[in-house]
Amino acid sequence: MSDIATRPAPNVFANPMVKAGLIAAAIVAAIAIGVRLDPSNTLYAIFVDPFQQMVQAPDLLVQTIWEGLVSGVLYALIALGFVLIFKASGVFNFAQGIMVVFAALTLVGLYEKGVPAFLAVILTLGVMFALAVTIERVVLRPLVNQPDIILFMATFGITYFLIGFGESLFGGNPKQMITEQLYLPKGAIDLQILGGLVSLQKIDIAAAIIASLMIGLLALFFQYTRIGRALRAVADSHKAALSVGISLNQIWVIVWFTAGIVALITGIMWGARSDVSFALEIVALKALPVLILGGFTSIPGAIVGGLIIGVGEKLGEFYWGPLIGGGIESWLAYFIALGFLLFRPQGLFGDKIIERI
Amino acid sequence: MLYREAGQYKSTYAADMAVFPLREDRIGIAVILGIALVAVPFLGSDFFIASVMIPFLIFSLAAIGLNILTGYTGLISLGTAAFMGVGAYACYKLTTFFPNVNIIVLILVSGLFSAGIGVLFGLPSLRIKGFYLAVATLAAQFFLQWAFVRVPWLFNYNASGAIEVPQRTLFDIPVTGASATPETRYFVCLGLVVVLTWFASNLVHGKLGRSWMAVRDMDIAAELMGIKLLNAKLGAFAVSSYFAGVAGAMMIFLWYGGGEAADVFSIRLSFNILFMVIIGGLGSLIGSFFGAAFLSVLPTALKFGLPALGVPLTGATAEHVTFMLVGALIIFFLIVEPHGLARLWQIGKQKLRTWPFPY
Amino acid sequence: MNAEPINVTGTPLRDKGEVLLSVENISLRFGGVKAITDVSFDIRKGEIRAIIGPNGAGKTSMLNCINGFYQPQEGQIVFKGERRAKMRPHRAAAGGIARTFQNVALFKGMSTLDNIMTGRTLKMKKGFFWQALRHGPAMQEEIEHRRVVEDIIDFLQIEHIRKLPVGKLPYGLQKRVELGRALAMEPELLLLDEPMAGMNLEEKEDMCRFILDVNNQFGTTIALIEHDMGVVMDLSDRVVVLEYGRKIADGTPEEVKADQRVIDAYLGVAH
Amino acid sequence: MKTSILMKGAALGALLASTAAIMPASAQDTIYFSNNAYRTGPFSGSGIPIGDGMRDYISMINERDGGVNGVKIIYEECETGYDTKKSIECYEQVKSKTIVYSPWSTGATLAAIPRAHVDKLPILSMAYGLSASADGTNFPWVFIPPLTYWDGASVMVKHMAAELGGMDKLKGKKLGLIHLDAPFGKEPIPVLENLAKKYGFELKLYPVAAADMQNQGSLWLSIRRDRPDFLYNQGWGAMNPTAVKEAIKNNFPINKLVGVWWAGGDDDARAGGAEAKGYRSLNFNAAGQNFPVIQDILKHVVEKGKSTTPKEKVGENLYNRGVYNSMLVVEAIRTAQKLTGKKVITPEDMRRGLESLNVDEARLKEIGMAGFASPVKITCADHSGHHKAYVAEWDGTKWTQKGDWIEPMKDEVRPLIEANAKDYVEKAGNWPKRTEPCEKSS
Repeated sequence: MSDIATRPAPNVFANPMVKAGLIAAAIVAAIAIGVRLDPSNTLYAIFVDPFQQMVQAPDLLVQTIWEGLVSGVLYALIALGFVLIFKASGVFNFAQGIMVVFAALTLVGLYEKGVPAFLAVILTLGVMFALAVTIERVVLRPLVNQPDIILFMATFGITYFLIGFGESLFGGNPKQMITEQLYLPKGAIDLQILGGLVSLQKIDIAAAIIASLMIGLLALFFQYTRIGRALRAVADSHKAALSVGISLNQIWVIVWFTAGIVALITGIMWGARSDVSFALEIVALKALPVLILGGFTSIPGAIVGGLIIGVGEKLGEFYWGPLIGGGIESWLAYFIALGFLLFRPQGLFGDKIIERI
Repeated sequence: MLYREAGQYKSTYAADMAVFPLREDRIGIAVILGIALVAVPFLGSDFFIASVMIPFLIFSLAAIGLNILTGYTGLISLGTAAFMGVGAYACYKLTTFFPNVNIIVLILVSGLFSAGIGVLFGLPSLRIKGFYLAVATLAAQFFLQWAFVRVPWLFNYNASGAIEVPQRTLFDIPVTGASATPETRYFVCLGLVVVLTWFASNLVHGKLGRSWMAVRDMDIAAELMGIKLLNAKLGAFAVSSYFAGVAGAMMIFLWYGGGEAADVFSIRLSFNILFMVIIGGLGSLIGSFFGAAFLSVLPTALKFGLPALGVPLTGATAEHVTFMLVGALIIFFLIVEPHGLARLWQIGKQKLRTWPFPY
Repeated sequence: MNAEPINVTGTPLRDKGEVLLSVENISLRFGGVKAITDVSFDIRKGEIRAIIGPNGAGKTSMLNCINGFYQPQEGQIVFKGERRAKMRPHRAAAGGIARTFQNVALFKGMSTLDNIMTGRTLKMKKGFFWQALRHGPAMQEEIEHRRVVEDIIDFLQIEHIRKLPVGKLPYGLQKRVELGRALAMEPELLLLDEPMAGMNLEEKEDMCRFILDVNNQFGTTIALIEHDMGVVMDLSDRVVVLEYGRKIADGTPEEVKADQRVIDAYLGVAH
Repeated sequence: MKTSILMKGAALGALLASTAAIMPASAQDTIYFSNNAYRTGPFSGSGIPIGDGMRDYISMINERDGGVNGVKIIYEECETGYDTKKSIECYEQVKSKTIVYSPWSTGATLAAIPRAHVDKLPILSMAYGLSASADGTNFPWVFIPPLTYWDGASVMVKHMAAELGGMDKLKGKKLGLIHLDAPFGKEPIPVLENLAKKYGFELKLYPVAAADMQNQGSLWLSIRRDRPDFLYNQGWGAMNPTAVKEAIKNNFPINKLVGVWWAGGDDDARAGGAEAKGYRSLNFNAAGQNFPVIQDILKHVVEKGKSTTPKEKVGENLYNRGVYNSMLVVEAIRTAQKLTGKKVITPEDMRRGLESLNVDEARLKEIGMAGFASPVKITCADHSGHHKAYVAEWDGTKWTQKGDWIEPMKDEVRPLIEANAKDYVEKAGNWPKRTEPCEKSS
């Protein structure tokens, strides 16, 4: 949980070791790079060339950052689902990724079975609500007051169940998202700027707008509704919430349902970008480094973390990836988060925690 | 009345400190070993040995490794598969460099490389804990997986991009390679698992094990007791990764017999081993075996056993059912007994101990 | 007394001359909050030294500074004539400082025996490979220390809970196990943080007796925090009084009891 | 632990023993063929149509002809979910029963190759698996018709040259290879590197990690930066539709993006919508229902309700590829029957049948596959044949043939195959020497 702890005094003995490790890792990376390149050019390739490229082709830089922001928004959406549940029930919901797939699959599956698109959306929301109720009844309620790791593991169980369940209902083959039927825009806006072409996909813009709207709505919901206040109370302390007469069970259903809605929106957006398939589940793991950056309980943290990870990994892959053969995107996000963690263990928006005994 | 401690007095501390202080337990272990050594190879079919027992043993070893880290020391890792991969690739390189050294020695040595890498990726554990650490170990998982594919030196520049397990013999009997019989491979696995489990049991019952558990239960107090967190945590990472590495080498050399290791040691495997540890019981060696049996044998049994029993299940449905069932069972076990199968076992033993006079 | 049975019948040692530990002008802050401000006092060999004060006076923080868990921003601590700059807790432990905690900090998943055995960690020297074998020297070492631990268990009269996991023991017994764990370290200085909190009268009496026995029989120097003034006055040789992170009095129980500032602090006179 | 393990072991032993007993014994008049299906998991998008095609063709043969020369084929699927561990399990389960092992994944093939040479079970890895196994001298038990990934890469280069107007036009051009960052994806690299050197074009690599199959944003930015003239996509699963979508998004001319045959699923192209029109993929089987063989499947199997395949899915590209795969199996059985004079053949016979497989134009016509595929001939030394492929183009609703069948550059590929086979055998140490005699007829 937030058992992440720092001491008021620096961890003097650990720090040099950590630093030694970092330096060792950096040396290993440098050697790996050096082998691939002419050694004399290594430094140039790392420290000069990428920046030259950025200056020479600013349109590509803008495009890269845009791509980063867009995938950042999508990571943030997945992370948002985690944060909502974590805040209110203290459960680290590993199943958020599969909930994204499951929601999107349900939507598309229903549509394929002949349900009109918007009715399918409503039905899918119904399914997500039913899922939230079921999870609360079957998983959370019997496990209340168990250690966090047990609840965490239970979400693994949910993940497995949903994979089997979703596949047996709708089949595991990739499906196309019904973007047109939902009146989501298609095509791109091409901007002739900076001596080149920057192309912004309308669907990506829509994703950004929808994400911001949703976050705004969530903020309003948390701030101004009775349930929202109750949710915040639960986030602060379960006992406190109980003592003022808030039903935990109700709250859990609501947050899991909210996370389900977030999952559906995420699923639609990701699905529109590629396809609806179980492979998305692995992309969802990228939300974890986002959480590290943003902290597990901070909604703004999830957003900012998502954007940092998105832009960071895209820039890294685009400008530095080719130096070591590319494909570094699969792990770069985790290293960004890890590096960050070593210097600010409580995340971007977390408070420093003083350990007491 | 068959199983009790009454009348068994321990006159020395050594006897009291034995891992199995009860005579019945010792007999039980001997019986299990007897079954494993005699009954399984002579009565089991090739399929049973090759596809049930060998995977079970290898997963047990990996689960013991992760249990040392997660169950005993309280550090969650999602990078087990990557550490297993390090072992497999190290073993492959070692067989290339030292073709004349006994393969079993090489398998055991390859764990050391994995231990080294484990310590490197364990360094963040000095600063971060809990889920944050779990995410940090994902960095190891994805980075190492990338490296397995990307560094052709690791797979000897094979055109297939995969480990191609060469034939190696022990006393002129092939142990690895295709002509090694399932029985031979099984005996080697069994030997390694028994010896390493014994080591693990010794470690967790000794000073190091106590330090690990102290760190797990209350790291601050442990530090004030004079336990060096650095040593305890990195030690746990090293030992855990060693076990994982040996299990990984065994997986490729004694079970898969080669293959696309980057695909074998994927994040899915890391999760699976974590499930084994949790289902089996955190902080219990015997639980690691239970967990491995549950999660590696159950799907196979469902897939091949149900049709045999006349339950009409097509391949795809069986697969879906397996997923749902495993998911549901994970939740079921967590609800019924959050401390895993090992605790159920203990409760059962406790009942047996007082049976038939519970009061 | 390394690895030898504890000297149960030893004569009381009360050599109160030598300073074992002195705290010099310690200040500790958490961010902007001052926990301790410019506190100095000393602890002499063989004495029982009490640290008292109202809630939030900085008593526990003081103990945390002494055994290196917190590092004060200012001031220094001299232990056995050695100035300790930037001490790590396990070094303090190695130097002979053991402690118990206000809210029991036992290793809940382990048995009483294993908990107390962890106190012997620093004294066990056999390396990794011997441990992995658990035969020969490692086993002998384990048995040696087991013997010491069994003596402590006898001393504290907790034989019956030897093999039980401590998480399920009643509070009073947990406190006793924790004392046992600290004793297993054979400390020169034992820090006790509210050893009697939450106990009933009988348990308190037992605990008092153990503390006195430890001090008498083993000659262990003890610093303790306690709220029960009766206990403090009975047990301690000297008392230090903290309030809002500052020292307001220091002396024998009688002197402290008569001190006007202490009376004010405890009766809550407005400042 | 004692009772539990014991009981588990006993129960399992009983289970597994009964498995063997209950399984329909390959009686006198049947041949058992088990196929590794992957109708579940992330790759089921291609696994389902392939499995359907394979199953339906065999059913058709059983229904229409009463089997092969009167011997019915029992077709069973072992579900793998495209997982290597499960594939190995399947191998162990079926090795004593099936006449040929059909692994259906690179990992499964690699793991099966050494085993099959000991168990003497032929492997039919149709245009996937280990390219080097096309060397029949070193791999007598593995068959990889009609062509290997290396052949595919050379066909791609030829196609590129044809589009540009001649091999000499390749000079100075840029070919990008988008590939799954796994051994399968990296297969074409050695051949493409050689050809790049030979013809003077530049090869750019764009690896896609398995975890990022649906997350190709930065990769396509690199493509925008490098501006390759052609792209070859050695992709798999969810990676393919994503690549098609990204190509459209990034204004990459879609007809310059050519997928390997596994990137030619109908769903892969459909993902791009109308703008995917023009997307290309290598192919070695025709798509569509306009072939007698497909009509027979419709008539004897699908329309009689003996298949779960929806009618409109019959004739999809990957479905037809499944049909093609089963055709190879059936024709090999037929050949083996002819060679041995036996009706019910053993895996050993099947190996001989595969090794003498010769499906020429005339035979293709007889089995209703004229124009469906190019003739296939396997010999003792050449277990692939390095047969022709063509470039298929997506016309917005279906795959159509674009241009002629292209012969792979066998002279480029073959030496590589032999060198790698030798390397494989040497590294394996004690690899069984081929003892199986070659057929005189082949």
